[in-house]
Amino acid sequence: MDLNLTPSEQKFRDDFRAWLKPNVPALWVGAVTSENRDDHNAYLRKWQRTLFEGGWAGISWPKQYGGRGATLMEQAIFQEDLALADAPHLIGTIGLSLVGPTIIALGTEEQKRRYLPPILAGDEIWCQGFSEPNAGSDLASVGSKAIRDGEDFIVNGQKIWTSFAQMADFCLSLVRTDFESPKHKGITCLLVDMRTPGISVRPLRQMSGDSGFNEVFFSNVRVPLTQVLGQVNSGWSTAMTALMNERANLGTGIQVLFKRNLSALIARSRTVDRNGQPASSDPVVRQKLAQAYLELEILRLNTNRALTSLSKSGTPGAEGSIQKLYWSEMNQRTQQIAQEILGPYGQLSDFDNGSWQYGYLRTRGNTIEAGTSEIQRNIIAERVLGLPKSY
Amino acid sequence: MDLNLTPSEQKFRDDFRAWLKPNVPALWVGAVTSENRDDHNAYLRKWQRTLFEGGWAGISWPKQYGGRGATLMEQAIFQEDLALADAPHLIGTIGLSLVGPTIIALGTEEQKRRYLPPILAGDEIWCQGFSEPNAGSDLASVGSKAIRDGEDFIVNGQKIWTSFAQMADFCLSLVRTDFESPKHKGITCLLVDMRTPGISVRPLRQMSGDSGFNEVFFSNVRVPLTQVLGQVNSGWSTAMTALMNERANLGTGIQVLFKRNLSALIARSRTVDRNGQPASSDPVVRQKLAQAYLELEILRLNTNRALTSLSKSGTPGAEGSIQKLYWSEMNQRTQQIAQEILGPYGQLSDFDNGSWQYGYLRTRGNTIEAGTSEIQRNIIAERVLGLPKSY
Amino acid sequence: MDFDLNKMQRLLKETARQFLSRQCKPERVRRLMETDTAYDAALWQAIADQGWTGLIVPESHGGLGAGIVELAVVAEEMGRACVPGPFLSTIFATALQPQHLEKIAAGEIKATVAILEQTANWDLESIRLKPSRDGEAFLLSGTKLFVPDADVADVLFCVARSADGLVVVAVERGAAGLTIDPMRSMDETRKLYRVTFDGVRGEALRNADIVSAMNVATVALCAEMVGGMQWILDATVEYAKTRQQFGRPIGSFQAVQHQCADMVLLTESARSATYYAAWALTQNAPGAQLAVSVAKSYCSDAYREVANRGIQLHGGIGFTWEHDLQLYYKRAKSSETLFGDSTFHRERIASFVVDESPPAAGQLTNERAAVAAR
Amino acid sequence: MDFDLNKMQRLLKETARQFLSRQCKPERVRRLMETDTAYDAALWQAIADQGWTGLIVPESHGGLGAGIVELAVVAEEMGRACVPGPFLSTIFATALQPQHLEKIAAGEIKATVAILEQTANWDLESIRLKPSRDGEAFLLSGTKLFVPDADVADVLFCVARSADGLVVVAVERGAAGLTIDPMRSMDETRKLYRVTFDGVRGEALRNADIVSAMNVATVALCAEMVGGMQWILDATVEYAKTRQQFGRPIGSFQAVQHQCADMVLLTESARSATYYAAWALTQNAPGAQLAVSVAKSYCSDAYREVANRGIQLHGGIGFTWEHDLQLYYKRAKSSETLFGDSTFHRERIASFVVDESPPAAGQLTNERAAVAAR
Repeated sequence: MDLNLTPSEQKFRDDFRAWLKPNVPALWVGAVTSENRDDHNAYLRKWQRTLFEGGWAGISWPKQYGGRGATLMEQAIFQEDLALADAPHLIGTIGLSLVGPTIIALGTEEQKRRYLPPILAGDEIWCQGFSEPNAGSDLASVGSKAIRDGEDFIVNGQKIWTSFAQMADFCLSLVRTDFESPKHKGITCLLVDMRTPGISVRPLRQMSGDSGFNEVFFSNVRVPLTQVLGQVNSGWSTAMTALMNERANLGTGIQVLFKRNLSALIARSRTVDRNGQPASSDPVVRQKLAQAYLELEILRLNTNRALTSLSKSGTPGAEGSIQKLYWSEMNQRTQQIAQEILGPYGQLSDFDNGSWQYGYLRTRGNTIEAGTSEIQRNIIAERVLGLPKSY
Repeated sequence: MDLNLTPSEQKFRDDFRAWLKPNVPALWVGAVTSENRDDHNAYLRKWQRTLFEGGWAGISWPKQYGGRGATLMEQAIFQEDLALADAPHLIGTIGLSLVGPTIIALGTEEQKRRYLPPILAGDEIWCQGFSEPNAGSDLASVGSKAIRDGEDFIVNGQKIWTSFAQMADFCLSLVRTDFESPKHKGITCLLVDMRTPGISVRPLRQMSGDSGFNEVFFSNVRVPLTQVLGQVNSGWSTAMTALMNERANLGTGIQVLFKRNLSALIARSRTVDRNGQPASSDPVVRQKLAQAYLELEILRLNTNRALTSLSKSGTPGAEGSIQKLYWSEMNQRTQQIAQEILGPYGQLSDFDNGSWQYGYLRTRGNTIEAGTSEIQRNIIAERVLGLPKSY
Repeated sequence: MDFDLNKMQRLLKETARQFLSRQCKPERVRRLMETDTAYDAALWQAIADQGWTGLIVPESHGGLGAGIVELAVVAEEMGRACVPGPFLSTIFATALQPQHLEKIAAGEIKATVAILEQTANWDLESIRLKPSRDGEAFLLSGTKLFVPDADVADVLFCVARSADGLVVVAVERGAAGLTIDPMRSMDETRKLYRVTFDGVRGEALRNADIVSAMNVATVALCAEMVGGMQWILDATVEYAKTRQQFGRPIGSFQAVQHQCADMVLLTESARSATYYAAWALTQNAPGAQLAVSVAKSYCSDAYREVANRGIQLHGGIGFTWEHDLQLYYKRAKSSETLFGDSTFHRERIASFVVDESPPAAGQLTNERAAVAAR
Repeated sequence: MDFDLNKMQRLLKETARQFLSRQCKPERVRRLMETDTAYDAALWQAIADQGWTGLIVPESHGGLGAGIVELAVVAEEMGRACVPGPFLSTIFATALQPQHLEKIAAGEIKATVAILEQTANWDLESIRLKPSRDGEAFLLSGTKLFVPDADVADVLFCVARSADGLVVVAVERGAAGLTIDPMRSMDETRKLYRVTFDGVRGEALRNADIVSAMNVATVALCAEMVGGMQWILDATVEYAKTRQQFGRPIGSFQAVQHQCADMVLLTESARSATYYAAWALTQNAPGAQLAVSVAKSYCSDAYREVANRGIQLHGGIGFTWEHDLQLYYKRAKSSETLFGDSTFHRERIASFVVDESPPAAGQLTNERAAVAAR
């Protein structure tokens, strides 16, 4: 047990920090509106291009595909330092962390040549078309249909909760190609060009007011057979490979945001009144802040243990589910603690830039998106503990 | 809505209180040991005889069977006043509240004549032989076998969690009489004389140290066919009738104990130190005590609503499950609060007569006995909300 | 003992539900949310025509003269429909028994009450705004925050601290020196305002009992919360019965069932606490203030928990703007803090049940025990 | 960064588990529980033979000179086996670096530390017992409560408040004026005593760092708690796989599965917090005290919750005297309060992370952030 960085990890961090310092662009200030959306996209694409040119795109990818072959620990350092440096978010994250590794694992040589470089360069943005209105927790119920027509599939159906769909160039889509077999066995994974006629995107407004997700509609969308990733009717295993890669992301970046959020809350507790004293001196408030602090600290420690374990085993297990369950529920508790401390101020749109209000609302989705808490608990029970399947 | 007692309810209470005052025996002081167990039994039987002679036994039973035909509200008043008066517990409670009403509903004339009067008089004590080691939450899995032999059944098997078995004269037992039919359809309910050869009783010590429950073993126990309550192979419906009667008991008596317990805790919080002050002035402790208070107060209110609803509908629904779930989990929270406030003192065997230690341990069983919290939630989901069956 | 609505109350409830299902559909709620004031004159008139603006106003003043239980019945249905606008504020105002009772009862004027200041503390002891005398009248200078419906109120009752103690000063809409600015908040069905007084002239209410009035308003709010919980529970159970995943309705999964069962417990317990508090206020029972704090404390936590589970069980769709759950989710939060959150009311409960000297606690036990079997 | 046991530590863990599975089976635990002292000379000798009595004693004093992480490894296995007797007390004593180190390391003498007084407050500031000087020695008069293992300790280290501050006074077994009475408590595997001093003579330890020693003991206790949680989790999962109801293993019910999943989270989180604290103590890291409070606060709540769920999922059988769950259930409770419960340690955490002035909090953020990716 040695919780210090190794010399090579330390060097990775030093190199990245040194590179970040002159290269991180100024923070985008203000809301993204319909007027400036294109500017914002350009800003994000430029940032990804900058990372690419600095050699910091797709760092987990093997060197032969233009990556850096970074270890898991280095990936964690990378994510964390991005967050510490207030870097813009990665517009190409789905391509970099989900689509790219899956193409590397399962794609044809032609697919690799065609798609990997623009993902790295930030020239092509990807979105992930897995969930459907009737295939949420039960992903294998995918119902979007792809019917063979000569050398093409004709795709009809609907996807939902598709982040980045408004700006994406391509979509990694699950569609049903066999309607007779058991439901896991009739799914195919397609690389779909979002500019194909018949595709429309509708932003989904969340209760927090913003539109992070979209619906994507396919109406007689023609997709060449060459765009199958993996084998026809083996899309379920392609999807599992993709999700495995996603799950290996243990949320090291997001923890920086949690930390910032908690520090801001603690600072606020010194200015908010509680019975004529700063809330920070109220024993009941102090208990709550301390609980939020210790839970976040333990998230950090759990993450470090999971990184160690994943680094040694090499294959992602249920660590991702444990992490996801922990941080999503922790974050909801912390946001509720913030509301309790701030009282009606916490609900205001113009108090601290509305960040408490937004945080409280947005966080509610944490235990639903990317696998509900119920699904995560099932996974832990079945895969970690070996309990019999529940349904 | 009128939360005052009606004149007739008030009269019932006044009459009972007036009767109680000169008739409640002095509290049994000290532990019940193997030496004085017989004395204690005699003390309890005498109390039940006193109630009978005063006309206060089986008050819910119809008058034609020697009862008082009391309304639900009057039964609640009865239970509560017993507790308020520090009356001994009712050794015949299973006979009075579970067996008697079931015999009245389903028994033969002869069974009624034979068994009802001694239940009322406290001359014969009953226990309930439903649960088995492999039939807990899944009661229909009863496996004790009764094989027909002439005019008798020969019973073999084991019961568990049988309160009062050490002192009982009879046992209302579920046994399997048909081994081919679906499991609900092969059960028979028998009135078993506990003095029949082949019955042995073993006390089950709980982690709290006392032995409230027993195991009962049947080894070639001969039970005449005349002892079937209801029909052969209809024991499941007999059991449901019995449990329905038990569930109609909404726990009005136990609430008096909760109230006493909380008052004692509040009094204790004034003498226990917390950072140089009485714990009762510590804001964190105050939050916990207030939460315990409000939860108990709401239990009282929920009970009153359930009593009203049961009185009007006449048929017990899921009210009992809602009540049971609420009070059992509430009681565990409150006992934990007590431990937090009392610190290591709360764990001592000779602090407040060990009542906090005992309460903490004993309460842990509340969410298991008489239907686990999981079973209660299933019942609420399925019977109150009409959700589809989960298994 | 009869802890159930009587026939008249059940009829009132049924009428209210039908009326609101016609008059205040979710589309109307959404339309009003997006306005500056969430006020709709036609809806208000319809509510006034039902007599609800004068629900607890004595008949002698043109009201229905109903009790607090009846108020809870109507408020529960208002909360179930998530009705926007100044109903709760107006009820609070009528509970102050101001000179304006007839006009409020008739729906001619709307009113609100300003309490909170910078500290956002619902303890009336924390009020600092100090009026100065101007003959029979008072002059107010200072700021009140988080005042609901201030921009649509024709009269605003400002609670201030005079040399003689708390005083409720009535300020007319448009009075000189009065500035009203919106404070945009999470729950857009209940608009809040910053009210600035710069030498505003107003008259003190005679014999206004602000504590009692706030108790009435708090119970009405609790009843609204119970109605909101019931809406979420009903919607969630309905969804759990119809939504299919893994080839079966999600309501057949224990993980869903058990959360629904907890929602039942929370909703029914909140209802018990609320109606008991309403009854205790009507009866002027000695423990009424305690009952109000029990109800608000429990409802504050329960509505939030029910709303959390409602969204969780709906999955992604429950988290969208287009699903009506969001209205209730935000209402749960605004209601949680209004008139004091659970922590605030627990401390108040402690002041009743922990601080009493032992003999008094003994009395309490007996009093409570006496109530326990009613 | 490597947040995992190294080979030597894994070997130590394996050895400890095998040793205890032979030497301290549940039957032995139960036999010891029923004795007055829960002490077994043979078991103690076997433990001493393993070198564990000198685990953290420097090699120069005859110990193994191991670090706190190794201590946590052994303590976790001790907790998993619910070992009765004075191990934790003795470890605490060795952390005080008394003159008796060699003999303790050799297992020749057992020791304990007396801290709590009437207030049962683990804050050392609350210690009031005031020794008087008698030449080089001290005379003690007063009472210490809840002292573990006092009746088997050959030497008792009494923490007292002299004019110069806290002082640790070593009192030999059988010293004149020393009275030791049992305080029978819930967890009979860890016996507690009232120790009365009536002019008892003792010598002060030189340079005893009571704060550091208590940190070490607290981390060892946390590790024991982690071991107990793991035992309960394993037993419960095993039971859930085999126990059949409704024709299927109960572990196939979501209601059971989800509680087991929560037990995993609680146990693993407790383990992370504990081993980090152990490592931080070994490294003398600046946030070590904070890390100890984080660990103890979390473990106190987590062990109790894991134990609650363990019993719930076992049903009636888990609630019986004959099932070993009861040993862990009671151990969870005694461990919850020992060295301060979660409320106590949360307040201590608050004193670190809430009370810092804003610039310091900024530093904290950076420091923490720096740690975050190790």
